Amino acid sequence: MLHTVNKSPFGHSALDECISMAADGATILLIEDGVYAAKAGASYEGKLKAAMGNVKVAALGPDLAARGITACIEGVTVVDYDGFVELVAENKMTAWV
Amino acid sequence: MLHTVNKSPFGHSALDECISMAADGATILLIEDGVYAAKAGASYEGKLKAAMGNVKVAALGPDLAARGITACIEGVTVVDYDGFVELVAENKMTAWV
Amino acid sequence: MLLTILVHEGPYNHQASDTAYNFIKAALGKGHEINRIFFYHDGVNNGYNSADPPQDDRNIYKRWSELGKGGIDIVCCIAAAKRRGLKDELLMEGIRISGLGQLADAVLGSDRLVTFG
Amino acid sequence: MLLTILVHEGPYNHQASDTAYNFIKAALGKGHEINRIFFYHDGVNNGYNSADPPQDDRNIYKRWSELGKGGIDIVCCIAAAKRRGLKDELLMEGIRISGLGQLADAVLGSDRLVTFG
Amino acid sequence: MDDMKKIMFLMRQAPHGGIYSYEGLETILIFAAFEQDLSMVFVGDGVFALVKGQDTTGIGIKGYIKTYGVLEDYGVEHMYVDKASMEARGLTTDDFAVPVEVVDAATISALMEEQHAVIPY
Amino acid sequence: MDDMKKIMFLMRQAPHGGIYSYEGLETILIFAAFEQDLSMVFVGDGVFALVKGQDTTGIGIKGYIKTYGVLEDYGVEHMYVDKASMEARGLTTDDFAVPVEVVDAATISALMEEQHAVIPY
Repeated sequence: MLHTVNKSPFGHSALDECISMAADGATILLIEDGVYAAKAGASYEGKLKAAMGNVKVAALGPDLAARGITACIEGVTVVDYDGFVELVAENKMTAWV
Repeated sequence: MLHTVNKSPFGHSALDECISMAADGATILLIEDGVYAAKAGASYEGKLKAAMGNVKVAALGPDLAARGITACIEGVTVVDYDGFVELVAENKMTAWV
Repeated sequence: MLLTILVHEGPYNHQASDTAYNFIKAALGKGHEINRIFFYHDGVNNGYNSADPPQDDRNIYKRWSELGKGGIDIVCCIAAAKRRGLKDELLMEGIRISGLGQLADAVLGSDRLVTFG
Repeated sequence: MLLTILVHEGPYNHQASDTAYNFIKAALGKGHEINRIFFYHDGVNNGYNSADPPQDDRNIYKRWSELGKGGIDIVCCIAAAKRRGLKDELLMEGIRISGLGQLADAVLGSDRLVTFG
Repeated sequence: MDDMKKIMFLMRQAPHGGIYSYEGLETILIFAAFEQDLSMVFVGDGVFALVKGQDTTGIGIKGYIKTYGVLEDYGVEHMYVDKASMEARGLTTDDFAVPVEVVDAATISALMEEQHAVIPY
Repeated sequence: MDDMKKIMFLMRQAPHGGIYSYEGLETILIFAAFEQDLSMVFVGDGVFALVKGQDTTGIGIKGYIKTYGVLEDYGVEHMYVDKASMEARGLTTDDFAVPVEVVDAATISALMEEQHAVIPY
């Protein structure tokens, strides 16, 4: 399963809820304001790293660039819209909008 | 100062941010989905009670009723729209929308 | 007391329009005056005359229109309106489109700004 | 692969419309097919022909219209549209209004539902 | 039926503050006509939608808590509530207007993996 | 001037995901013409609006980070950043595109009490 999260983890509970429901081996793709969760050195880093013990985490590159995020947490894969499409081709999707 | 919060404290950071910025003696009025913070027995109760050491907390009665909230945390004042108007007449207002 | 009301969200989609309306009715009932109601962001969607909400529910557009026809100045922000598709021909009676200066002017000339969003 | 796209938020106000569009362009580029684009909730606001967004920014309405004229079926939910003020006369070319059955039908007949909101 | 598809509605919004939870119900009633295997999962603030005794008279908005009661007749086979979400909000099944199945996150997680589509509201 | 009023813009939204932060800027530029005592306070995700190096080309949206640079010329006297919000997001003043005053919540709280109006975006 591919999960997308488009809300900031500092302002919204969407990513917390997604992480609690994502099966082992699932992929969480951070898009729009969701990419703030991938920012290195912020207070969500511990939670995201803990989640990455069970799930894969990707972040949409154009959304990272738009927000000036240059350093991602280690282990986060950066994808573009083509990569987003590939993830959808490989998985069913749940959007935590 | 009167602060209004209309977002659920379980899903959004608005009330946390409001509490951190509300001056001693200020009033926080919970409206719309914000009234869930006033619900007795939920996980936000400790945080709200701690805040009530410094600020007054009120909740809009019609919004409580609409959400089936029958038991509020002790010390929360329930007001109607007239009470909301009175609070605005007595204070400048900041909305944490 | 002279109040300016600012609404940041669209009707039905968000409760802000309902709360603002209920607040305004109570404020008028207590003898306060509304300097201006200003719709910004998705709030401009409150101005459409083309909506057809369910008959068994409240009609938010008509409620605003009646307040406007009753003499309260109701303004949709022109920049927000243009982006979202609202224009003069689509406006409920009693509501007008104008610039953000109308918000600044109202806020500065009122005792209170009351924001819903 | 056959995709249904569901958009839950209005244009400009929220990035969902932009992300959905960028995703669709990439999907088409990779040879996938779009079964239907369905606008629900505030997503129906993507259908207005009456908007006039700033000249120096992208025109979200035109982008959808071009996809629609190019053969992709784009539907605004009628219940959501009536509540919000969108009607047939206000629709961009290439976009139509219809019922939620069109969403159900599309979801059941597609390999993937991709939701933006 | 062999061609029945599993569709899950993921209900995450509280009622009345926004219309998403109500419009979500409209969708489910329409999907019901297509005779598929439908389930609803209430997660996060979504669990508040089920609370009994909601009286919307004072806010002037039409309530819709009664609609949940007819969903079973419309073929919604399961209404799951996330245990952690329910407990964090100080709720028990006695607080709900309709019977629900309280399950843990791992169960919901497994159910999600079986779906043809998950539609969030 | 005796009749100058204090207006505070409370910036709480991140950029690009929603338009509120951008439309908030439009308001401030208009208020500037009224020659009042204007300040902006960045709280919560609002601090992200100030991050330098934002490149919106890839998402196809017009960026506006440069607008913050002209606000001082428009008479915005103070741009305050909440220290706790900044630190929780792993940011320092070096990350911002414009000079700001980093203050604690108590300072913002006291400033709020002095305002004629607080406008949230």
